[in-house]
Amino acid sequence: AVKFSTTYKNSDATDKTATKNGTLKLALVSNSPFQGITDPQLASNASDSMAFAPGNLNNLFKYDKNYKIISGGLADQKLDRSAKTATITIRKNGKWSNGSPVIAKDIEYAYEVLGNKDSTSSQYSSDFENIEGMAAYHKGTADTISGITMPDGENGKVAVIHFQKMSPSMQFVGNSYISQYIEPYEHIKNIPIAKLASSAPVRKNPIFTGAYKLDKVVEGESTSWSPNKFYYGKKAQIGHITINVVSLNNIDKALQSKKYDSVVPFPAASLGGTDYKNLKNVKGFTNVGEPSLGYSYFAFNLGHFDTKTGKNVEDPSKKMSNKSLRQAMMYALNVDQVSKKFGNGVKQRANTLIPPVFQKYYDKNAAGYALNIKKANKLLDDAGYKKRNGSKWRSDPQGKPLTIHFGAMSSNATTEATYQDYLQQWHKVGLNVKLVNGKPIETNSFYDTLQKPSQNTMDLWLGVWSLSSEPSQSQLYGETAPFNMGHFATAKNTQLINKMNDSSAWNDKSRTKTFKDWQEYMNSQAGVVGEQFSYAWQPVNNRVKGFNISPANDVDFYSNLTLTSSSMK
Amino acid sequence: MSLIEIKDLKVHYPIRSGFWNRVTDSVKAVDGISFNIEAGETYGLVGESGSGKSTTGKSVVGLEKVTSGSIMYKGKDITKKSNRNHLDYNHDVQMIFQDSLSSLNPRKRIEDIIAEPLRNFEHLSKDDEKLRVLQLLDIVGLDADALYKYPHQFSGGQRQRIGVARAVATNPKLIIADEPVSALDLSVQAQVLNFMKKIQREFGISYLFISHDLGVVRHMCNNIAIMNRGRLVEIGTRDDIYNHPLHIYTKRLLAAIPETNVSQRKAHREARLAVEQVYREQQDKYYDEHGDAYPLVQVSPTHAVALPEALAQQIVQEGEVKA
Amino acid sequence: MESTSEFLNIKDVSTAFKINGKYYDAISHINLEVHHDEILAIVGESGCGKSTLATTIMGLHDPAETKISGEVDFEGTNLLTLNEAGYNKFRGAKIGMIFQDPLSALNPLKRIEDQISEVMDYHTNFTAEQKHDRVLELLDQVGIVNPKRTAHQFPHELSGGMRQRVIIAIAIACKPDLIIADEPTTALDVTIQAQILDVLREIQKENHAGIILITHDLGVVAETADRVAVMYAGQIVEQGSAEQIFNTPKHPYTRSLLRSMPQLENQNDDLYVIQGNVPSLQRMPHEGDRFAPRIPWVPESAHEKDPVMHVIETGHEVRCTCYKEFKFPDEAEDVKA
Amino acid sequence: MEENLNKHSNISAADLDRLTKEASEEATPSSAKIIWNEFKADKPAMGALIIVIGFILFVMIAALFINTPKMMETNIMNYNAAPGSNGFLFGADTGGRSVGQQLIVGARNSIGIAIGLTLISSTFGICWGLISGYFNGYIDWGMQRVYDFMMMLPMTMMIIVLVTIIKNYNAVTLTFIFSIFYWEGTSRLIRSRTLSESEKDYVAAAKTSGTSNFKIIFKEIMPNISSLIIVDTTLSFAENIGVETGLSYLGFGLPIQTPSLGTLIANANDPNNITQYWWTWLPAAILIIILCLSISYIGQVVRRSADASQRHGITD
Amino acid sequence: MWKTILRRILIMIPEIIILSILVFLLAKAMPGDPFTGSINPKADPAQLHHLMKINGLYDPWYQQYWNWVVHLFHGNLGNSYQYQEPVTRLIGGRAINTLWLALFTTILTYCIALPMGMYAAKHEGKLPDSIIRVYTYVTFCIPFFVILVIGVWIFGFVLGWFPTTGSISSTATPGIQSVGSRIYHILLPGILGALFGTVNVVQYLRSEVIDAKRSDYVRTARSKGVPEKDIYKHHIFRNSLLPIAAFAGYSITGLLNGSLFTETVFSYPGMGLLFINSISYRDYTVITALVLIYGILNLLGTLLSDIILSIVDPRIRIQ
Ligand SMILES: Nc1ncnc2c1ncn2[C@@H]1O[C@H](COP(=O)(O)OP(=O)(O)OP(=O)(O)O)[C@@H](O)[C@H]1O
Ligand SMILES: Nc1ncnc2c1ncn2[C@@H]1O[C@H](COP(=O)(O)OP(=O)(O)OP(=O)(O)O)[C@@H](O)[C@H]1O
Ligand SMILES: [Mg+2]
Ligand SMILES: [Mg+2]
Repeated sequence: AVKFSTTYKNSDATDKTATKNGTLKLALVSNSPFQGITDPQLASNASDSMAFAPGNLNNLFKYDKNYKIISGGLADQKLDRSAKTATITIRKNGKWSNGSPVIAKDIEYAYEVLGNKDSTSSQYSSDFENIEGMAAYHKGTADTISGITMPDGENGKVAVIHFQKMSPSMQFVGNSYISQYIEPYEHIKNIPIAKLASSAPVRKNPIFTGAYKLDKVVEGESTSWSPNKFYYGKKAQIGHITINVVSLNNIDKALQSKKYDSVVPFPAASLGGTDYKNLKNVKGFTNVGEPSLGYSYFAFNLGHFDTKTGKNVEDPSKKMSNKSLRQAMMYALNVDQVSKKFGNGVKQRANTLIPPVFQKYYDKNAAGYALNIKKANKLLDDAGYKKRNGSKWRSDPQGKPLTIHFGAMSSNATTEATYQDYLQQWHKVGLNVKLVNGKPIETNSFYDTLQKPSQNTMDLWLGVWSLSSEPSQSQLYGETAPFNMGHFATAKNTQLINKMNDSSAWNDKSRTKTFKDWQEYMNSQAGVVGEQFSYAWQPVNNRVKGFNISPANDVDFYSNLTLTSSSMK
Repeated sequence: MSLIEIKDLKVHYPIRSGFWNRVTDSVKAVDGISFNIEAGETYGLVGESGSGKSTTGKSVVGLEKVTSGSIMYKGKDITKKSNRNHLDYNHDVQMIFQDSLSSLNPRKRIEDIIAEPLRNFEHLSKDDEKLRVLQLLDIVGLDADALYKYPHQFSGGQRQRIGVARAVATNPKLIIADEPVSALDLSVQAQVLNFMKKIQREFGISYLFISHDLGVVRHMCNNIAIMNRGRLVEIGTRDDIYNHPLHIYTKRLLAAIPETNVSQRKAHREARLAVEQVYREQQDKYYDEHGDAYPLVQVSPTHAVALPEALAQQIVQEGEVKA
Repeated sequence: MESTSEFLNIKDVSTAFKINGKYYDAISHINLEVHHDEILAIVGESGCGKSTLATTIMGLHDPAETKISGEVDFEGTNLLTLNEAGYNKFRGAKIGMIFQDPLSALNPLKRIEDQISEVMDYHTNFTAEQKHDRVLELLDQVGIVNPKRTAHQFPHELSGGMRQRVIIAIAIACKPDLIIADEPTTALDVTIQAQILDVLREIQKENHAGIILITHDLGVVAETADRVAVMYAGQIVEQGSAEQIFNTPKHPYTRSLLRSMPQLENQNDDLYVIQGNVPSLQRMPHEGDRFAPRIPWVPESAHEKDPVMHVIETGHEVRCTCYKEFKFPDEAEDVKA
Repeated sequence: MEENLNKHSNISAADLDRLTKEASEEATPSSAKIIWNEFKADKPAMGALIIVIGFILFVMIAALFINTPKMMETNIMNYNAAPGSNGFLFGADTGGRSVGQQLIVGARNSIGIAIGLTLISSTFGICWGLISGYFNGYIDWGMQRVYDFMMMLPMTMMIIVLVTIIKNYNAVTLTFIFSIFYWEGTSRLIRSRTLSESEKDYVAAAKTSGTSNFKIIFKEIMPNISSLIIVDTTLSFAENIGVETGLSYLGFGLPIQTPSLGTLIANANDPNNITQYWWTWLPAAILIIILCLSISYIGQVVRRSADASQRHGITD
Repeated sequence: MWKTILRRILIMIPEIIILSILVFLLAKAMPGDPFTGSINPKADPAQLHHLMKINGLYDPWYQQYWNWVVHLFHGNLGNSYQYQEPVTRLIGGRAINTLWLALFTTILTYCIALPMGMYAAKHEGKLPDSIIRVYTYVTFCIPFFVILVIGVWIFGFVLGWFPTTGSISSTATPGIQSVGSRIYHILLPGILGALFGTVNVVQYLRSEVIDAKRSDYVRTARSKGVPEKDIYKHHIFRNSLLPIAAFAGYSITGLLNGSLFTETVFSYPGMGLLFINSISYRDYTVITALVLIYGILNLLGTLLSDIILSIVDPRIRIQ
């Protein structure tokens, strides 16, 4: 695999005038126009966060490379476990790009926007009801959220959030209890929350807290930026930044023909392996990258979601309930080879369910499931999946014919070729695995099927998660998690996942251990198995200096950029 | 009893207009005409273009939806489709068309064209049918080798004869001939007219002969009706019409026939201009306030004219005085 | 009417069309004269080459597809030697043409006025006003009742007779010396036909023009023509004054045509029928009398090998000598046998 | 009648055989023969005919010898193998599948779709046009409204929506979906010709001969517009060969396991593939162009011969 | 004539209603819903259900349809789920882009096709005619998107003459510069669309001119002594351009179809691209509205053709 550095260390000297008068051109890789919702609480699509990234999306906190919140950002956060509060203090010189100060109400309003009963946001989750009074507010029975107080008044700098229960994940940015964003209350207060997403202050003349301010947005296709003189931190240096939507089909050629300096950094990777093959040797560009905040996985259908109790329940009678069968299927695959061929080095077999971007928690020593046909055959034989009556396929231990339905989402030719490869591998060990409906399924139908409380269409499937920067797994694989679509819900799993967020987890070491234990357990059970990890990588033109996509640099990413020449290299 | 009795026949084509495209008016293509065709005779129907001759002819064979009036055949009103079907009407009444090329399906062989009515009305064996077709071809003077040829391989006159053969195939009692020769050259026209006469003699067919060529009509017809704007202006025998025309319209038509006698052309022309003059000046005398013809009045047992009674008598007397 | 001066002299003109790469004569060795103040009628069955003769004079053939030989002397110029631009000086100005189908001969999208004044655009230097006046004058002249209104209309708004009048107006707009009328009345009713012929005659009188009137209606010829040329299979077979042709026809073809007309006398008899058909171009015989196949009972010896025109009396010419022996079958039982 | 005829005609049953034989010796060749002669006379047209028929036959037969599931198996080691390498004459695509074999099977599928589509939509369009053009009045009015409605539908959009709805769609369903939208052009053409054809006197003659409407439509009128039908059908066939290419490009075409010329050409969706992996799409594109051109050319010849039989007919 | 147009529009209404029901049902029949597609760990399925409910997506279809119709009468086509914006505003912005492009493509198509068709017809059967015919055949046989992709590659990337994405430069200042930038952006898609669109026009025009050349009124004009070049100018071209002018209305259908491809290839934010995106997001309101708009545009196109024809052709008066 290729090794990427998160930083392009440009040794050339910054060209002051080029920087001041120049334009940094970034591409936003997407097949569809961005929606234009600058409000991160309302946006439902990654394109928007990329299109408006130079405004820093009203990010409150600064964090380290493990996404742990540290001081030095727009606000500092203090957790008080005994009082069950989080106190958020905005720095004195925190200002919006229109010059008005950032106030406590801005923090509080973010929760109102999120939790309002008429809100169009899809980001509200039951976790927020951990905040006192949030449930009532969400139902519409209360006008305000009683659990959020502002000791210095709305225009003050401090907001205190009162929880029913504290969680260690609150230390990390992107957790599901504390919003990482704020809302420009003064700017939008006159607009009903239901209409916010389509309002002018959100779409036409939005304000930001980042290093750059928005000059112009061409609906759906481009944004342009210039330095925000009210920015509290390091002043932006490049005269202009433009961001243009470029389709996946055209991005390689666009970069090769030097139409853009780089693409907008995106933690869940916007460029793939094929692009890497095309772009790795382009002159004048250097590639940077860090592990992606996402992974692909195989999941098996093991039970159902009990809508009454709100819990996932395993059904031992399911076709895939046999652990040996699951393991054998995973051993039969040669994900390594596929990753090498199609990933061109930017992808690798996922050996566990925590991607390497979470350096602290990722278990790099986990074995995972590397190709081992022999072992696969043996597992199957031992478990009683034998070829009977001269059939070319194995039947189940009871001797009934076994056909396994594999669900996969329609995608590009490379990915679909991979599905075929997997099928062939399974056929090699005598398992009759077929694509559901004989072909990849369109994304909507795919999730439509999986989200039913109970389904028998897919026995296993290949899914993708792009993750929040807070790594706890309860929302994905927890006992009550609706997204636990395979319904893998053993007692041990529940216990480990709970442990990730219980009081013991306030201790970093102990939390790390829980994560590793969980990874090991998940691998041993093979209820859900990682398929591939990848790099979020991107080429950057050699005239750009200070390009560092490490999470630790997120807050200052745009302020740090300069140019070493006025034209692209 | 006459073979066919046409009574107050009207065919109106709707004109749609206005906001809802409703019928607001109608073209009165045929507007109340009555005449009878006797067995074995040739009945001439003459008039200018657009006067409604073809529409009348088509109504008689049942190709046109009749607005009102009746056409009686064998005591039944054949303007009703059910009666036509019941009588096998078209077995007895057939049609010859003006445009010989367009009336023969270009994609069918002559055999199939002539056999078409036979197949529908008389279900013969293959051999009988072929024999009939061959005999028909023989009668209209075509060789047997015409059998498997296509219409475009024949000249205009030959094609028109094929049309005649098809029309007589079922031995009909009446044939509607809608301008059967007006598209033909003089010599070919003679050919076709001869055949039509010959067949009439041999099979005793009646013709409703539609034409605007008064020369041809005179040659062919015993009784003649003159049509003008959907109405009849005069009916009578050949002699009545050609020698004692009463209506100005008839006179005008007659005057317009070119004179083949070169030495008299000047006189002929003057006579024609005189008629034109009268026609122009006395319009309101000959037509009612809407410009339509009056109802017919009988001036002799064979002769009727569309004029007010008094005027008709006056003209008849004038004519007698002159004579 | 005495012919004053001859101004069109067609000498030995032949026109051949290219069919599948070979040329076939549609008219061969035509000699004709047209005088001022006369109407020359050309008659013959369909396919005899009447229209071809007319379009040859007008120079309307595509040179790539036709071969024309001979001379067409028009007021001292041999038209056949002219190039396109030279020809255009004559067309419309000195020679006007009237076509058979009055609907398709007019541009459906142009107002009548524009179509008439278009001729004047190229042959006169009238001002717009003068042209407008002339258009109205012309429409009046051809017998249109409301010239102002008609000038403003489109062809489809006019009846067939009116359209034909408009076409005549176009043809006479520049007072041409020669008017060629190719079956001007075939598509019209008898009453309108008579009116149109009147118009033509009046115009001729006024302009002292010569008119070539092409028709296959012998009645029309008898009514209008001063002189008549009878064509058969691309040749002129008889030529003479109207009286000569109608009163003392000579050529078997002329006589046959006259005899096949329905007439008062033969009311109840069969009409005379000419056997056979006009040969198509490719089958046209090039030796001997072209009409011979259609009068097979006339012995071969009666025909000339290479029939030429014989003058019978002043102005009356007949091709071939067979006319001398020709009798209709019913006139001479012996010949028929 | 019988008697009448016997009285006036010299021909009797005895002459029947002799005369029939005489007649058949003089018989005019059928239009199929005329068309064939036209092809024989026109060398390039003959070439086009041979190409098309030869190609279709080749593809149909060759496809029988190709095990499609096996062919469609991925072999990632042959990822985009260049022509000539790894034993791939025409190279391999992203999944390491032989482009050459896919061309054959894909062409068969595409031609199959084209044939099916042309058959369904033309038959329907022809019947619709004939019936609507022949009967005026309410039938025509109603049919015209349906037609107007179909004209209004944004075709590609509707197809995309339908394709998304149908879970398990394949070449057959795709053909049917396209058929819903492809009959209109034909029907309009046929209707306008039928309208003018119905005015002709031979139709009136058939009516007076007692022929039923159904027979008149299909036995009298239809043969007369057959040259139009043939030309229109060949042209639609040519057009239909690549009908799913656009959809494949937009990502709504046939599933990968069903190769077609469209899915192959859709490899040209990205400027990089166009240059780097030209063999994955170019042969299919060229194939479509050749087929389409040849078929159009054949259509021209058919049209010409149909016209000629009417134009030069008398002299034959 | 106004009455006729009005009547035609009235006749359209039932068609539009049927279409709207059809589209509405079809949109609902698509598997999935507007919220499932945006699945991610941050989104709580409970919240998605909540959103489904407040958007009335659990109501029976006729209820939903009825609500939709009621809103429609208030000029409200609903909100886009994906864009969280009123559909009218969303489409309004895109429609301008699509119509700009369509207009430009049409103009360009005719600029290219008219001289070409006339030239071919004038020199019927000669070399230029054959070349133009081969051109039209080949273009006819190549799928549209192949032309587009190859065009982008050559003129956008290799030669770098044209922008390859978007409708306007992100830095263009309002005024002249932004209009210029817009035109610059639609140049390449316009040209490529026109290249494709010419085929029909050229073939149609060519056969019209050839027919006109042989018509009787041209013969009349010749006999008037009108020089050849004027005959072409005043008679042949004028008369054959007529049906072509009317063709413009019908060609809207083709252009709209093409917009799906052009906009995808050029990431040009118009209605076509919006449709493709909305399909994968199951953005019902947008899908329904777009199909309806395209349908109505098609209808207007035919109406426009009929009107043009009745204006330019004196023979036709719509009654
Ligand atoms: N289908 C129709 N719809 C409307 N009007 C019609 C129709 N058919 C005929 N007409 C009109 O009816 C009138 C009579 O037409 P018809 O064809 O009977 O006349 P005609 O005497 O045969 O004329 P011609 O000598 O030209 O054949 C004409 O004014 C004609 O325009
Ligand atoms: N452009 C042409 N190419 C080939 N043959 C032609 C052409 N024009 C006329 N002919 C043939 O030349 C012969 C004479 O035709 P022409 O039109 O001059 O006859 P016509 O006497 O005017 O007949 P009609 O009375 O039918 O108008 C016919 O056999 C015709 O088929
Ligand atoms: Mg008539
Ligand atoms: Mg002629």
